[in-house]
Amino acid sequence: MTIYSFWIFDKHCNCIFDKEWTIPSQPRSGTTNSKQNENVAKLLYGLIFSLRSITDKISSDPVDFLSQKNRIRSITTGKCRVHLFETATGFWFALMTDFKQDDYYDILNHIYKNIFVRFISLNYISPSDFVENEDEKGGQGIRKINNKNFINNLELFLSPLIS
Amino acid sequence: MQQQQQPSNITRRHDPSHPHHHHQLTEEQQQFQLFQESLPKINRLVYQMLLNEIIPTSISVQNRLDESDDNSDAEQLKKLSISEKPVVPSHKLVSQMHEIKNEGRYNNILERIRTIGFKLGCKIADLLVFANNPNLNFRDMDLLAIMKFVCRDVWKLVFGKQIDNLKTNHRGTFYLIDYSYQPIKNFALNDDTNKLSAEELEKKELKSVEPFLELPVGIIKGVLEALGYNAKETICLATYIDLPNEDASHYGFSKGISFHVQVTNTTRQQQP
Amino acid sequence: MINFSYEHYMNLLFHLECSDENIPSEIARRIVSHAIAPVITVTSTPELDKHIQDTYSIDSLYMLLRFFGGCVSDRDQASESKANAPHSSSSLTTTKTTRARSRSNSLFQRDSTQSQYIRFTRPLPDLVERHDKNDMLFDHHSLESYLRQYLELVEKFTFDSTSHQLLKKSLYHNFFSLAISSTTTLSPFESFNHPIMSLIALDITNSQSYEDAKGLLIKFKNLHNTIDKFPIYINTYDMLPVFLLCYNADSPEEVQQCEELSVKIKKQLFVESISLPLWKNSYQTEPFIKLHQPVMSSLDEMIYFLQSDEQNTLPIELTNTTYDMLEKLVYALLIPFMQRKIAFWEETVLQPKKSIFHGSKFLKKLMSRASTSSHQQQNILTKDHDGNEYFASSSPELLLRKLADWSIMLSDFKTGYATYEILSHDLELFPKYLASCLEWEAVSLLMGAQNIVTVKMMKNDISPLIDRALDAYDACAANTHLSNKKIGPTNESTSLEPVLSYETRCLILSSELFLSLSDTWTSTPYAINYLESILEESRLGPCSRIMIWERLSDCYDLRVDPRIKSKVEQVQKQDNLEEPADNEHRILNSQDDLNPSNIVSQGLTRKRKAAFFRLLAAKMWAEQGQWKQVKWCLDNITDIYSRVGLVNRDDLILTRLREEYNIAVSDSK
Amino acid sequence: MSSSAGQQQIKTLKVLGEDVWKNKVEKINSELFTLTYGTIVSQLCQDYDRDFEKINDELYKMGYNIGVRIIEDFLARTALPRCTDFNTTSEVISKVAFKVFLNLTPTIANWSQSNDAFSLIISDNPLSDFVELPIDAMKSLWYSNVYCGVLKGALEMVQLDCDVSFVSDILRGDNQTELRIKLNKVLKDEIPVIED
Amino acid sequence: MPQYFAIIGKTDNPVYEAQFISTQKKDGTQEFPSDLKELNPFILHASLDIVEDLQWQMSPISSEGNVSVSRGGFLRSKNASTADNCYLGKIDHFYGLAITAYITYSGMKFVMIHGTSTNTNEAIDDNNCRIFYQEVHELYIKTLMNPFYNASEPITSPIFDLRVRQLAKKYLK
Repeated sequence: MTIYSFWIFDKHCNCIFDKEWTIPSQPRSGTTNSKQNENVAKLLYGLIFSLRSITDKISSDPVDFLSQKNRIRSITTGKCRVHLFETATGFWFALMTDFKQDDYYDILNHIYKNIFVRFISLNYISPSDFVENEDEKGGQGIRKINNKNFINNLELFLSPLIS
Repeated sequence: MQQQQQPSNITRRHDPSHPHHHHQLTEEQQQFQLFQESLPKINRLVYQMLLNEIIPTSISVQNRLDESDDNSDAEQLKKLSISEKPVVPSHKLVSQMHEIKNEGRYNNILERIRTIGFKLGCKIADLLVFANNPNLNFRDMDLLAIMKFVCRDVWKLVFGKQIDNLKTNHRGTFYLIDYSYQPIKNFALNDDTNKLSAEELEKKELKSVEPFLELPVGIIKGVLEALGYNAKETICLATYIDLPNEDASHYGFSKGISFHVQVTNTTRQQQP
Repeated sequence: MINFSYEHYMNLLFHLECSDENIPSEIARRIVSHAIAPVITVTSTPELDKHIQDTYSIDSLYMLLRFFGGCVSDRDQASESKANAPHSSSSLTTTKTTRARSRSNSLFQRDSTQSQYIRFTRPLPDLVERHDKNDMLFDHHSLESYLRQYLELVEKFTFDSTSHQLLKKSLYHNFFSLAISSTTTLSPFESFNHPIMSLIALDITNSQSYEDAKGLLIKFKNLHNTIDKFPIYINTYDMLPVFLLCYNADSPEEVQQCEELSVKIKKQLFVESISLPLWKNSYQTEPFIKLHQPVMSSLDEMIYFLQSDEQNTLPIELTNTTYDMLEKLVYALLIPFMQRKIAFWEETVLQPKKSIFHGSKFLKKLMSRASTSSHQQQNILTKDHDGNEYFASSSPELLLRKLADWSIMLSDFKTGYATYEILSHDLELFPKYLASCLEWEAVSLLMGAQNIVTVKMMKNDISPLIDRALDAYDACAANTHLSNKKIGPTNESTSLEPVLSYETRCLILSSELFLSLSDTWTSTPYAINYLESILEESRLGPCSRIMIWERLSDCYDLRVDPRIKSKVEQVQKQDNLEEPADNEHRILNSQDDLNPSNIVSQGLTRKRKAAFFRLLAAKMWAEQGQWKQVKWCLDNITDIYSRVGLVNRDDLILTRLREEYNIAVSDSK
Repeated sequence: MSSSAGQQQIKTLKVLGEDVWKNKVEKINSELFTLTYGTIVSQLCQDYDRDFEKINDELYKMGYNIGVRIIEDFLARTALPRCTDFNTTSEVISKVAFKVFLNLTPTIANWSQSNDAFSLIISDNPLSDFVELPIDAMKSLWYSNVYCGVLKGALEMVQLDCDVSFVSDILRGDNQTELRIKLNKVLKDEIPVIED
Repeated sequence: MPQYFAIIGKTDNPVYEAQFISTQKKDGTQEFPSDLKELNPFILHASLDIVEDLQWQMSPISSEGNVSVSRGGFLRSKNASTADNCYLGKIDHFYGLAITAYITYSGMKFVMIHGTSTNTNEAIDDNNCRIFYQEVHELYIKTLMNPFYNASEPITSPIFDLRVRQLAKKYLK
């Protein structure tokens, strides 16, 4: 199993973090928040956004209020699979892997709970919302998660999954 | 310096409740534990956030005080629109500390944080002592005993862990070393727009965290005051120290904290 | 420049210009030395007295010489630098000091043997006649009325602004000295007030001659036969007769007569003489100096002189001449005589006693136990004319007692202590004698130990001695009580008083000596304890009692832990140095010093207690209408109470006393 | 009372809240929390010279900043999705949020006719233990106003724009401590700006 | 027996004061005589010297003969149980009045003058007295926890006063 890349989008339609591994066996290889990925990010966001509006439409409201709506869990192509995790506060976590593994929900949940919440939400010298004004909303954001704790812990956690 | 010639580690060696030592708990200690457990509880996270929120709030208070100072005529007007003003996010308030040019303002903020810590320390000391904690042994009620009390009981209560190391010269100077001071253990500066060099980033990060260290400084002084050492005669400073395990600095806050406590008037301990 | 002296301090009310001086902490030991100083009787002839009266308007030779009691070397009458009344404001007038006496006076001398005090008294027959049959040491009624009169003078001489700290101490010590000393009381149980020298005076100008001298001497030697009810415990053989030849210095004949007479007296009567040029023409042209009352005298005399407005003066030269004579008298005659006697008694009474035991403690113990029964006949009391039983003057017990008493009079406290110690074993069965003996055993320790009295010594040696003495006094009181009951309905209280007067003396003396020790932290609780006993047991009058209350306050004030003593003293010194104009600063300063964070208040002092007892004293002074004292007490506690919210409310005593004082003062105006 | 949050759902939420509280959170003495909060309020009183309006506002802001962050921890722990209706929201706040954070379950009461506002009745408010308000504060200080800020901030993060405020407080001598939450509107999710 | 009770701060400032009057009719002295009433705060103030001495004493022997506790300095006591240390017992006396004291670790002094009863040899019930002090201490700590109360300010809360008086009624004769 191989992880190719990891993406975080916020409720302002911005990609606030991306990470791409170039050499699969080395967790520290590759690029973080790279300029080149900006377009990929936009495309990925658009893909998910479009699919979401479709899935929303094709399902009725749930009977049990606790169950998720008809959410996308993964998008699979012939070569890879994008695993998705969504929070009530509008964050999307996307993990692009090969298609050997069916479900990465627990992995993404762990990243949210133990890495994102800890090093972003509870980090008082980091923003919790990466938009500072109206101009940065709607996918026009310029701010990224780039603090070392977050990145290092993320890499540490994902390293056994690479290779 | 002569003072630091013979530092000795105290907490670990003598600490009865340290996890590495499997002590048989005395009946009293067991009872105390049961008693402690029976007390009403809340989520530690809530408490920690409240503690951390003291820092941005103190800055916000200073901002507002300065506003009304600058412009007292318009105060009435402002008062009306108080709630309409957008809330400044905590990290923004904290980052304002860099921009403060006025030293007095800066110090006022630190002093406010220290004062809250001080008041808290005073009351905590009373509360803890009253709780009749059998771990407290005030048999030789000297400065060392009080510092141990701070390291173990106060720190454990407020920050959920004990101080890692206590050093003293036995003449009124103490170093309380905490390698992972809980409130800031996850802190790392997020350079949103990626403009700073690594050095600049580190410098700015350490500067940003400094105000958070004033709270424990105040608490230490408060506890000492409550137990008989006048705050005017106590110097307490927090400084960054390197972590013993360099690797750890990549996954959490990059520095340990050393609280340097100096009690200038130790006359109460003066032997005949 | 005034040389602040012992006498200045004791009579501070008449030397108010000195009221900001300092006194050494061991002042009490000076006073005790003076209180037990050798007593000299003065016997004169009617001719001489008349002659003195005519020239100097002083009633008699005794009345003249009594002014010269005190520390001989201090020459305090002569060194009086002012001819003006003490309360006169013209203190700037330059006055002559008669002799430059740069050496320090007795007040500041380290070694107590350097200053010898003496006291003068009336002739022996007078003393015997006045002797109280109950053996009372002092009469508390007289003490009280003296105190009241003295307080009236205080009221008269001082202002609200008068610096009163030292004055109040002086007042207490004045009171204290009268309670522990008397020149007229002949106690059967101790010999401090027994005259040691008899000065027999002749007026050469009035041609008094060898025959007169011989007659007077024979009369003196026969006193025990001629006087009715002569006390069996007084022995004129233990008194040194000395002739005082008074002459006119301007007359060469008289000078020669003196010389011849003195030689003849010495040859034929074996008595020394000393001459005093009482008259001289040049005296009249000299400035006269006002004489102040001597510090120690009998209570009756003190009261008398306080009441009289009489102001006696003497020419400066005569004053100095008299001191010259006294120095000769004391150092050439009195002290050698006492030393000879002491040596003799040591050899004849003490040594035989000691030698039996061969210095072995075990044997000594054994023997002393045996001796109480086998040597019973030794300790036989003799009945006197009134049916009271006493040791006779020649009994070994009384001789040993004299040996001890005289030793400490000459500041040989070691011999004194050892002798009291030995004597106390012989007196087990005689509580009155035992009590006084134990008391003075303790006193000699306290007097002699200087600054090296340790906590252990106080606890193990001195305090038990005093407790035993007090127990013995109590036993006497109980005996008296019993015997009174047997006899019938006599007034109990008066018959208990004699013992009580001793007990009070013991308590007040012990307390004061404890206070003179350097480790006041340890010693003050004892002093407090003794003073409280006085309040519980003695029958002192109301003002006298308030004096004790105030002294309690002083005790607490002195209770300072040795660790911070120097710090406190420093602070006080600073306070003293500050100009009164700098008042505000001073208050701020002292506030700082008493700040609770300051070590001073960490249970290492008793300043609050001191203030409380001062307050009680103020309350009691108010009840006695002594408003000046009330004022001073209130002033004293203003500082400590001003910062204490607890005590400054309107419904509390402090406010009430202040109001009462204001009313009293405005009424009197 | 709306029916969509049925008894079964309420029970499920209750169990969830209790389970998280019991097994998934680190706890501390509530006294310490009380003490610390009290110290902050007392410092604000001093700084603002007893201008209680400003103090209320500062406490509210402080709460808001806590709310916007603490919601993430809440969601991560409970794994709850967005609520489908406001009734459910009220139950989640009472049975899960208050339980998980403060180990207490306020009573939900006083639903508005239009079902867009309700009250939380807080008994045993841990913030106000030992507190006795000075007389001058009785009329104008909302001692526990931090709660309002927290709820405001947290709800806003899940797209619920609400007004949160106190109606009464035992500390002021009222019968009960009542906190009112009124839903203004459900915020729309943002959509990407179409680029040229 | 009437009692006069006070809590004294570190600068000798009164934090709380109360006089407890005996309600038992058979007890002859229900209230302090007026001359004592105006003197009580002074007696209490004077005893603070002894309280502080015991507080900081280093040697176990008290030179004051009247101290009933011989365990020595409060903060240096070898006793295991900390709360027991706080109660100093009878520390002082003044003409038939007994003074007891209790001290908190933060240096607040609780002091009480026990009035004389007609039955003169009635001793202080140490146990009840101790419990009274300990419970007042708890009330004090609760007061201290009130954010609007600053340490060493006078306690004006009527609730505190009421509770202290209830405790006095319960534990003090």
